[in-house]
Amino acid sequence: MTFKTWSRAGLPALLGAVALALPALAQDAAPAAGPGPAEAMAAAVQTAASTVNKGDVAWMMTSSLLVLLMIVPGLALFYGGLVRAKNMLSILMQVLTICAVMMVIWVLYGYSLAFNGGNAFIGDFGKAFLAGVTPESLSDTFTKGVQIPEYVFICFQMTFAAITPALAIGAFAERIKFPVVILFSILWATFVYFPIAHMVWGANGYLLTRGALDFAGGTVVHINAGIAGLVGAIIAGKRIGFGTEQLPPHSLVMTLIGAGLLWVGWFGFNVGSNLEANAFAGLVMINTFVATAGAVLGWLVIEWLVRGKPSMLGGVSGAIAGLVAITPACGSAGPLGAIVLGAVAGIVCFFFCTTVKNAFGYDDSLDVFGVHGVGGILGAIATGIVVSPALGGVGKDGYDMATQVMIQAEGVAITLLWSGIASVIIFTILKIIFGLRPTAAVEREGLDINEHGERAYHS
Amino acid sequence: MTFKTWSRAGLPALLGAVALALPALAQDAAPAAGPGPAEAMAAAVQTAASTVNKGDVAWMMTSSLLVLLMIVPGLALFYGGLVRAKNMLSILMQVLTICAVMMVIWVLYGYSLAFNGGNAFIGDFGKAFLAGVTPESLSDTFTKGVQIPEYVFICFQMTFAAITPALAIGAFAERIKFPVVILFSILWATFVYFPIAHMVWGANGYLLTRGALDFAGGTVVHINAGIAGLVGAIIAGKRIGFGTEQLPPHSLVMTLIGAGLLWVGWFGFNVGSNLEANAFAGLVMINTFVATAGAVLGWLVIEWLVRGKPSMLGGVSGAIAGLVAITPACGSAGPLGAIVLGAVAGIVCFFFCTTVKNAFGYDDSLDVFGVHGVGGILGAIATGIVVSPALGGVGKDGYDMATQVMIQAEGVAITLLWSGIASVIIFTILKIIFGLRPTAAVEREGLDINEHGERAYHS
Amino acid sequence: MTFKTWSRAGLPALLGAVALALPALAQDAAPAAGPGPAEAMAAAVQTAASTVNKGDVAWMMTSSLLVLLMIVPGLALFYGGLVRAKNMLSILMQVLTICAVMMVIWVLYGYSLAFNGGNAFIGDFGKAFLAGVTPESLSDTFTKGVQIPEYVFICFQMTFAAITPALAIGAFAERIKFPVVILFSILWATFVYFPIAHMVWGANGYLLTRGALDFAGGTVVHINAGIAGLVGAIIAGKRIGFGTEQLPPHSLVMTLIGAGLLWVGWFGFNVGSNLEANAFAGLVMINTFVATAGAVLGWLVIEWLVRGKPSMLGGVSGAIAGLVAITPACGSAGPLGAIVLGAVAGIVCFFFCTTVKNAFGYDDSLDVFGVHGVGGILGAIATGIVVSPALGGVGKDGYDMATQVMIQAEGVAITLLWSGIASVIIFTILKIIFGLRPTAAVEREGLDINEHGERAYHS
Amino acid sequence: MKIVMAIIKPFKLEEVRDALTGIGVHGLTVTEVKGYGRQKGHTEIYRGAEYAVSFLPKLKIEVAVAADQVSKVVEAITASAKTGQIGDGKIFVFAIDHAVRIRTGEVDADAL
Amino acid sequence: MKIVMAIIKPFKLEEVRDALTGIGVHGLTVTEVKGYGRQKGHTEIYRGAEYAVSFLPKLKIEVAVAADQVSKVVEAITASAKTGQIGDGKIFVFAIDHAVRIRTGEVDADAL
Amino acid sequence: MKIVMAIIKPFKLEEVRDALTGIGVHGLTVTEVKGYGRQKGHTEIYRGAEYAVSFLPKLKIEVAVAADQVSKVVEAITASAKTGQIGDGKIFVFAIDHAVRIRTGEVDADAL
Ligand SMILES: Nc1ncnc2c1ncn2[C@@H]1O[C@H](COP(=O)(O)OP(=O)(O)O)[C@@H](O)[C@H]1O
Ligand SMILES: Nc1ncnc2c1ncn2[C@@H]1O[C@H](COP(=O)(O)OP(=O)(O)O)[C@@H](O)[C@H]1O
Ligand SMILES: Nc1ncnc2c1ncn2[C@@H]1O[C@H](COP(=O)(O)OP(=O)(O)O)[C@@H](O)[C@H]1O
Repeated sequence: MTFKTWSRAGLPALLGAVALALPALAQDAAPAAGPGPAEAMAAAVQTAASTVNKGDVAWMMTSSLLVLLMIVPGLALFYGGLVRAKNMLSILMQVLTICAVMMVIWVLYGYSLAFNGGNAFIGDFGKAFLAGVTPESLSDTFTKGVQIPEYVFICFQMTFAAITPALAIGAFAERIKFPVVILFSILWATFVYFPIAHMVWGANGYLLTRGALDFAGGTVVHINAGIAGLVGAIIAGKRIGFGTEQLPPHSLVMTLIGAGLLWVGWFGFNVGSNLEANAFAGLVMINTFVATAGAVLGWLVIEWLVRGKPSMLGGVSGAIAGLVAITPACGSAGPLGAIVLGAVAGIVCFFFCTTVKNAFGYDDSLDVFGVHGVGGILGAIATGIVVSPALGGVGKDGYDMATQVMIQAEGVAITLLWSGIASVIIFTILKIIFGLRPTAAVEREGLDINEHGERAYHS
Repeated sequence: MTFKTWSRAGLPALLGAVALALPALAQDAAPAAGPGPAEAMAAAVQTAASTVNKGDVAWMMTSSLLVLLMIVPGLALFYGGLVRAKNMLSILMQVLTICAVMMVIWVLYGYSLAFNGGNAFIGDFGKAFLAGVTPESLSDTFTKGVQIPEYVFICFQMTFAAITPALAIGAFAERIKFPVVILFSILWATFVYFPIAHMVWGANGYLLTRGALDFAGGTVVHINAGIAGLVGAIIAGKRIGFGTEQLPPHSLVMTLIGAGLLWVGWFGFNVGSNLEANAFAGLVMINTFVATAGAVLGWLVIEWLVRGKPSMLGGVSGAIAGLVAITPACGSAGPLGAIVLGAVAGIVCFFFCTTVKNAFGYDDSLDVFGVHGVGGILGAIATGIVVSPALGGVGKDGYDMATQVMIQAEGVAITLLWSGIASVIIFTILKIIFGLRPTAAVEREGLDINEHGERAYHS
Repeated sequence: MTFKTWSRAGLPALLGAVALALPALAQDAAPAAGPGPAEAMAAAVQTAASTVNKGDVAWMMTSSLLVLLMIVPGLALFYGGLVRAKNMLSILMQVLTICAVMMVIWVLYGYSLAFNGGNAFIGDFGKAFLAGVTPESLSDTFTKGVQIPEYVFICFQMTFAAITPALAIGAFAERIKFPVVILFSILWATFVYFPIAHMVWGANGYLLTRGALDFAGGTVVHINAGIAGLVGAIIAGKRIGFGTEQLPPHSLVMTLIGAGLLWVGWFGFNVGSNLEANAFAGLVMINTFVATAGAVLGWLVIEWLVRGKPSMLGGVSGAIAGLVAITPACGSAGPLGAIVLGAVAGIVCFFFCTTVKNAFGYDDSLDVFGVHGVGGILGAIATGIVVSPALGGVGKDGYDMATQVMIQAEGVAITLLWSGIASVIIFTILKIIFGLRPTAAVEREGLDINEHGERAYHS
Repeated sequence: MKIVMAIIKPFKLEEVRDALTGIGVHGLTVTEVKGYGRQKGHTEIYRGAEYAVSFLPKLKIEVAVAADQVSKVVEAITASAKTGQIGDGKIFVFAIDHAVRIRTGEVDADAL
Repeated sequence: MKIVMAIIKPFKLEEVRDALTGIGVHGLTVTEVKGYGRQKGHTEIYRGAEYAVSFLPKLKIEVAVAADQVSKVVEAITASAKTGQIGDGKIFVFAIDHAVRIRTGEVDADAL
Repeated sequence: MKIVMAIIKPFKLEEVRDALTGIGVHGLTVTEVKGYGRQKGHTEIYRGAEYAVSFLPKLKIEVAVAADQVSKVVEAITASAKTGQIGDGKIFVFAIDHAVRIRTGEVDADAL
C-alpha cells in the first residue's frame, strides 16, 4: 500500500481524533470526549454507510456548484449587462466580493447563527468557526434515515447566503460606493439573512413551525433581497440623469448569458433544496423548467400586446420572474400549476416594472424589487394555492386554501417588515457615517475608473 | 417532528391519492382506481426503492441541465455570434422563445405524442397534460430492473424537443419575422419532431423496430433540424446583400463561448441518453470527448491545407461537426473509431460548407445544413460501420456491415423526406398567409430594433 | 424486447468478446485469452456490481465535464480577455487546439505513459491506444473495494492533461506562432507532463512513494505549467511595445466570465480528485470554496492598501491564486486553514505579479508564473503545514511538520527543474528550427488576422 | 456656409442637441473621439502594469449652418455644453464651399 | 485641394467606394458617426424605460482631391449613395491648404 | 488659425503625442477611423465566405494651432508617425475662422 493510498484511506480514521484546530477562535468547540478516536470513527463510518447515499452526495455537490454558477458568472453578468459600460466592473466586483465575504462569514458565524440551536428567531454560536464539524458529521434530509455529509450541507447553504445580498445590490447599482456596498452586505446578512433563514429553515424556526411552505427559499432569498434593495434605492436616491438622460443596458448579450446561467443554476437552488436525488426531485425539476417557460411566454405576450413588440430583455426578465415565483412552490405545485404560476408571475412583474414603478418614480436600477420582491411575494402566496390537490398540487395534511394562504401571507409580511426595517436602519447608519454615494463627478465618469482604477473594455 | 419535515416526508404518501388536477384539460386521465392511496403509495415506494438508483437520478438530472445549458446560453451564443450585431437579439430571442414554447407544448401534448402508446409512426394523447404522471411513475432504462423517475425522463426528453427547432432557425437567420419563426417551430415540432422521435425512440417506433442504431438522436435532432433549416433557407430566399456585401460574424468570441457550452452540454445529450450512470456511460463519454477533438483537428488541418490558415471559426465548426457525427454513434464506436469518425466529419463538413454550398449558391446563414444535416447523415451512416467489432466498436447481434449501413441509410432517408416535405408545406403555408420576411428597410436596419425595440450593445 | 433495448442490454456481454479494433496500431494489446467472452463478461459485471457505485460514476462524469468547462470556455476566456482585441482569437484558438490535440495523444499514448506500469519516473506503452480497456475495466479509488469504470477515470485524467499546456501558453501570449505553440504543447506533454503525472499519481511514482501530499495536482498542473510558461516567455522575449506602449486587457468582462467558470469547474478538478462522492468529498469541496473566497479578499485588501483601489482584475486574480494554492491542500487542510492559505496566496501572488515581476522585467504576458507557479509553490509547501491537526488539518500518519515541508519542497524542486530544463530545451530547439515569433509587422497588426484570417469583433 | 465643430463632454450631448433645435438647427453629426488637453486623466492598473490614460472620451459635433447663423450656434453650444470644469471642450468654425443633400441633389443653403 | 466630406448610410459604403475608384480616386478615410436630422429614429424600450433614439448610425467619408476633381467626386458620391429615402445624407466640401504624405514627405497633389 | 488633421497608424499615437507636446502643443483630438488607400488589406474567411478587407484601422488626429506653428506641427507629426512603410498616412491642413474654449468663452489663440 503506497503512502498516498494509505493517507487517504486512513484520513477518516484520523479525523475522529482531530479537535478543532484553532481553539482560540472557536467560541464553543464541542469537546472531543467520549469514545476514543478509532472507535468513534468506526461508528461514524458505520452510520455514514447506512444513511448516506452517494447519489445524494453527488447531486448535492452538483447543486452547490450550480448555485455558485448563478452568482459568478451568472448574476454578475445578468446585472452587469444592464448597467452602462462605465459601471460594468463595479457590478462584477460587487457581486464577486460579496460572494467571497459571505463565504468567509458563513464559516465564521453565519452557518451557526442560521442552523445551530438557538430560539425561534435566531441560532447560536455553537458551531461558529464550524466547531465540531468533521467529514463524518451528517445532516438530516427530509426522509427519515437518509442523511448527507454536513460539509456538503454547509456548502449548499453557503451558496444561498452568498447570492442573497448580491441580489439586493442591483437595486442601487451605478451609484453607491464600493466599501459601503460591502459593509451593507455584512450587516444585512448578520441582522437579516441569518435570522430569517433560521426562522424558515432552522429546526425550531418560527415560520417553519407556523406551517409556512417555502420549498427553496423564496422568502429568505427573494422577498428578503427585494425589499432590502428597494429600501437602498430609495434612501440612496436616484442616479444622476435618471428620467432625463438615456441609461440603456450596455450589453443585453451579457444579460442573456447571465439569465441562461441563472436558469441552469436555479435547478441547484430548487432541486438541491430537496436534499436528495430521489423521485420527488423530478417533480421539483419539471416545475422549475416549465414555470420559467410559462413566465417567458407570459411576459412576452403581455409586452407584445401592451407595447407592440416583444423584447428579449422582456423574455429574460420573465424567465427570472418565473424562477423567483416557483422557488417557494416548486415542491408543492404540479407541472400545470407551475406553468400557470409562471405565466402569472411574468404578467404581474411586467406590470409592476413598467406601470407601477414608473408611477412611484423611485429608481430601482435593475428592478430588483419589481422582479425578486414582487415575484417572490406572488410566489409565496400562490404556493398556498397551487399546493391544492384540486389544482394538481401535492397537497398538505389538513390543507385548507384560505388558511394556508394566510399562513403564507404572514411569512411574507414578517420578511417584508424585518428586512425592510433593518435595511432602513443599516442604510441610514451607513449614510450618516460614510455617505452612500460617490461625488457627482465620479458617478458621471463611472465607478469603474474611479473606484477600481480600470475599464471593462479597450478596443 | 416539525411540520415541514412532516410535509415533505409525507408528500409521497399523499401523492398516491392525487388524481390529475385539471381533469377538464386532460384527455385521458388514468383513473385512480385499485388499491387505496396509502397502499398504492407503499407499493410505489417499494418499487422505487428496488429499481431506482439515486446515482442514476443524479446523473439524469445533471444531463437534463446540461442540455438546457446547450440551448441558453449555448446555442443562442453560438448562433448569435455569427450574425451581424443588428440581428443579435433576434437570434437570442428566437432561441429563448422556442425553448419556452417547446417546453409548454411538451407538457401539453408533445411528450404524449412522442412517447405514449400509438402506432409505429406517432404516439397518442394518453398522457397529454402529463395525465397520470406522478412522482412515483417510473420509466424504463435499457437495463432490466433499472428505472428512473418518469418526471426526470420527461425533463430530459423535453430538453431535446426544446433544442431541435432552435437548431433549425440558424439556416434562415437575419431575415424571417419573429412570429413566423415561432409558428414554424410549433407546427414543425407537432408534425415532424414528435413523430420522428416516436419512430426512433417510442416503444413500438418504426425505425427502432427496423434495427436502426441512433444512440442519442442524431436522426431525430440533427438530420431533422438540418433539412428543415435548409428548406426554410431556400423558401425564404437569400439575405439582402448576400454575395455582394460583407456579412461577417459580429463576435466570434460569443461563438466560442457557445461552442464550449455546446461541447460541455452535449455530454448530457449523449451520455444522458444512456439513462444510467453505469460503466457503459464511460464509453459514451470518452467517445464524445475524442470525436470532438478529432473533428477540431480534422477541420483545422484541412482548412490549413486548402486555405492556408487554420481559423478559430473552423476549429469550433469542426467541434460541432464532430459532436453531431458522434451523436448516433457514441454508444456503438470505440474511442479510436470515434476519433476517426470525428476527423472525417470535420473534413466532410468543411468541404460541404465551403465548396458544395457555394456551388449551389443558397443562403444557409449559419450552415445548419452543412454542419447538422451533413454531419448528421455522415454520423448516422458511419454508425453502421464503426459499430463493427473489427473496428473497435461494440458490435451488435447478427451484425453485418452492409446490412446495418442500409438500415441506417433508410433511417436517414425517411427523416430527410418526412422533415423535408413537411417543412416545405409548413413554410409555404406560412409564406402565403403571413409572408416570411420583414420589409427590406427592416432587414437593412436590423431585426433587433424593428422587431424587438432594443439594441444588443450600447457604448 | 425491442431490438434497441436488446442491443443496449446486450452490449456489455458482447464487449467481452471484442479485442482491440486496430491491432496494427496497438503496441501491446492485452491478449483476449482466458475464459470465453461470455463467462468473462459475467464475471466483469459481477465485479462491477459489487465495487462500482453509480453515485461515484455520476460525480466523476460531472467532474470531468467541470474540468472541460474550465478549458473551453473557461480558460480561453480568462486569458482571452486579458490580451488585446487583435490577438483574442489566437488565444481562443490555441486553447481549443491544445485541448483537442492533448485529448487525441492522451488516447494514443499519454494515458499509458502516465498511468500504466513503467518505473518510478515514467509509465510504459502497455495501454497505448487504450489497448485492453473496455467498459468493464475498472480503476481503483482511494477506498478499498470501491472502483470506478476505467473509461471514466481516463476521461477525468484526460481533462487534466488537456488543460495543463493550455495554462502555460498565457505566459507568451500575443507573440508566438501558432504552429510553434502546438508543437511545444505536444513535446512538453510528452517529455514533461506525462512523466511528472506518473511520478505524482502513478502507482509506483517517485514522488508518491516519497510521501509528497498533492491532492489534486498542484505540482503536476500548476507549478509545471507555471515554470514552462516562464521559460517560454523569457526565451521568446518581450512583446513589441512592452514597457513603452499600453497593453491593457481588451475585455475584463471575458476575464470575469472565465474566472467564474474556472472557479465552478475547479470543483471537478479538486473534488473529482477524491474519485468518490463520499463524505470526505465534502471537506475537499468546502476547502475549495473558502480558500478562493479568502484569496479574493486577500488580494483585494492588499491591493487596496498598497495601490489605493481594489480592482476587479485583482479580485479574480486572487480567486485563481487561491484555487491554485488550495489544489494540493484541498484534501489536507481544514476550512479555517483553507481560508488562511487562500488569503496568503492572494497576498503573495499580488506582490509577485506587481513588485517582483517588475523588478525582473521579463514579460510573462498573463502572469502565468506569478499566479500558477508562485501560487502552486506556495500551496505545495503550505500543504505540509496546513495538514497539521494542530491547525485543523486532517493529519497524516507519523506527521512531522518540518519533515513534511521538506518532502513537499522536494516535489516542488523536482518539478521546477524537470519542467524548467525540458522547457528550455524544447523552446530552444523550436526556436532554432522554426523561430518562435512572427514578423514584427504581423505582431503589430495582430495574430488573429495574420495567422487565422479572421477578426474577433465586427460592429 | 460654415461648419461649427465642437468637442464636448459626452453627457452634454442631449442638452446641446436641445439647445440647437431650440434655435432652429435640425441637423448635426456626432463622432465619438478621445481628447487630450489640460484635463488630467487617470491611472489604470492591471495587475503589475500601470498606464497613465491621458486621452479622455469626448464627443465631436459637426453642424453645417449658414454663415449668418454661426454666432447663434456657437453661443447655443457654449451655453449648453458648459459645466465650468476643465475639459469642457472647444469650438472650431471653418468655411465650406459647398453642401449637397444626397437624396435630392439640393445644394448649399437648401441642402442643410 | 479640397476635402469632400460625405455623410452616408452605412450599407452604401462599398458602392461609394467602387464609384470613387471608378473615377480614379484611390484613397479615402471613413468614420463611424451618428446623425441627427429629418430621418426619424426609433423608440427603444428596456423594461419600464422608454428612450427615443434620434441619432442614427451613419458613415462619414473624407476624400482629399484636387480642386478640379471635386464636382466629379460629388457626383459619384451622390449617385452611389442615393436611395431616395430620407436620411441619405449630405456632402460638404471645404478647402485645404496643404497635404503631406507621411511616408515620403511628398506634398499637395503628389501626396494624394 | 489652422487645423492640422493627420491620418496615422494606430500604434504611432503615443509617439506623435509626445512629439507634439515636445513642441509645446498640448491639445489634440483623436478619432478611430478606417482608411482605404494604397496599403493592401487582408482576406478574411468565415467558413465558406471570403471577404476582402480593404479598410484598415487608422487614427485621425486633429490639432488646432496658430497659423505660424503649422509647419512645426506638420514636421513633428511627419517625423514621429513615419515608419517608411506604405500606409503611414497623410496630413491635411485647413484654416479655421474661429476657436472658442467652452469653459471660459475665450476665443481664438487664447482658446487653444
Ligand atoms: N489644440 C487642440 N486641437 C484640437 N483639439 C483640442 C485642442 N486642445 C484641446 N482640444 C480638445 O478639447 C478637449 C478639452 O480640452 P482641455 O484642454 O482638456 O480643457 P478645456 O476645454 O477646459 O480647455 C480636449 O480633450 C481635446 O479633445
Ligand atoms: N446641418 C447639418 N450639419 C451636419 N450634419 C448634418 C446636418 N444635417 C444633416 N446632417 C447629417 O445628415 C444626415 C441625414 O440628414 P437627414 O436630415 O436625416 O436626411 P436627408 O439627408 O435626407 O436630408 C443626418 O443623420 C446627419 O448626420
Ligand atoms: N485621398 C485621400 N483622402 C483621404 N484620406 C486618404 C486619401 N488617401 C489616403 N488616405 C488615408 O491615408 C491612409 C494611408 O494611405 P495609403 O495610400 O494606404 O498609404 P500612404 O499613406 O503610404 O500613401 C489611408 O488608409 C487613408 O486613411
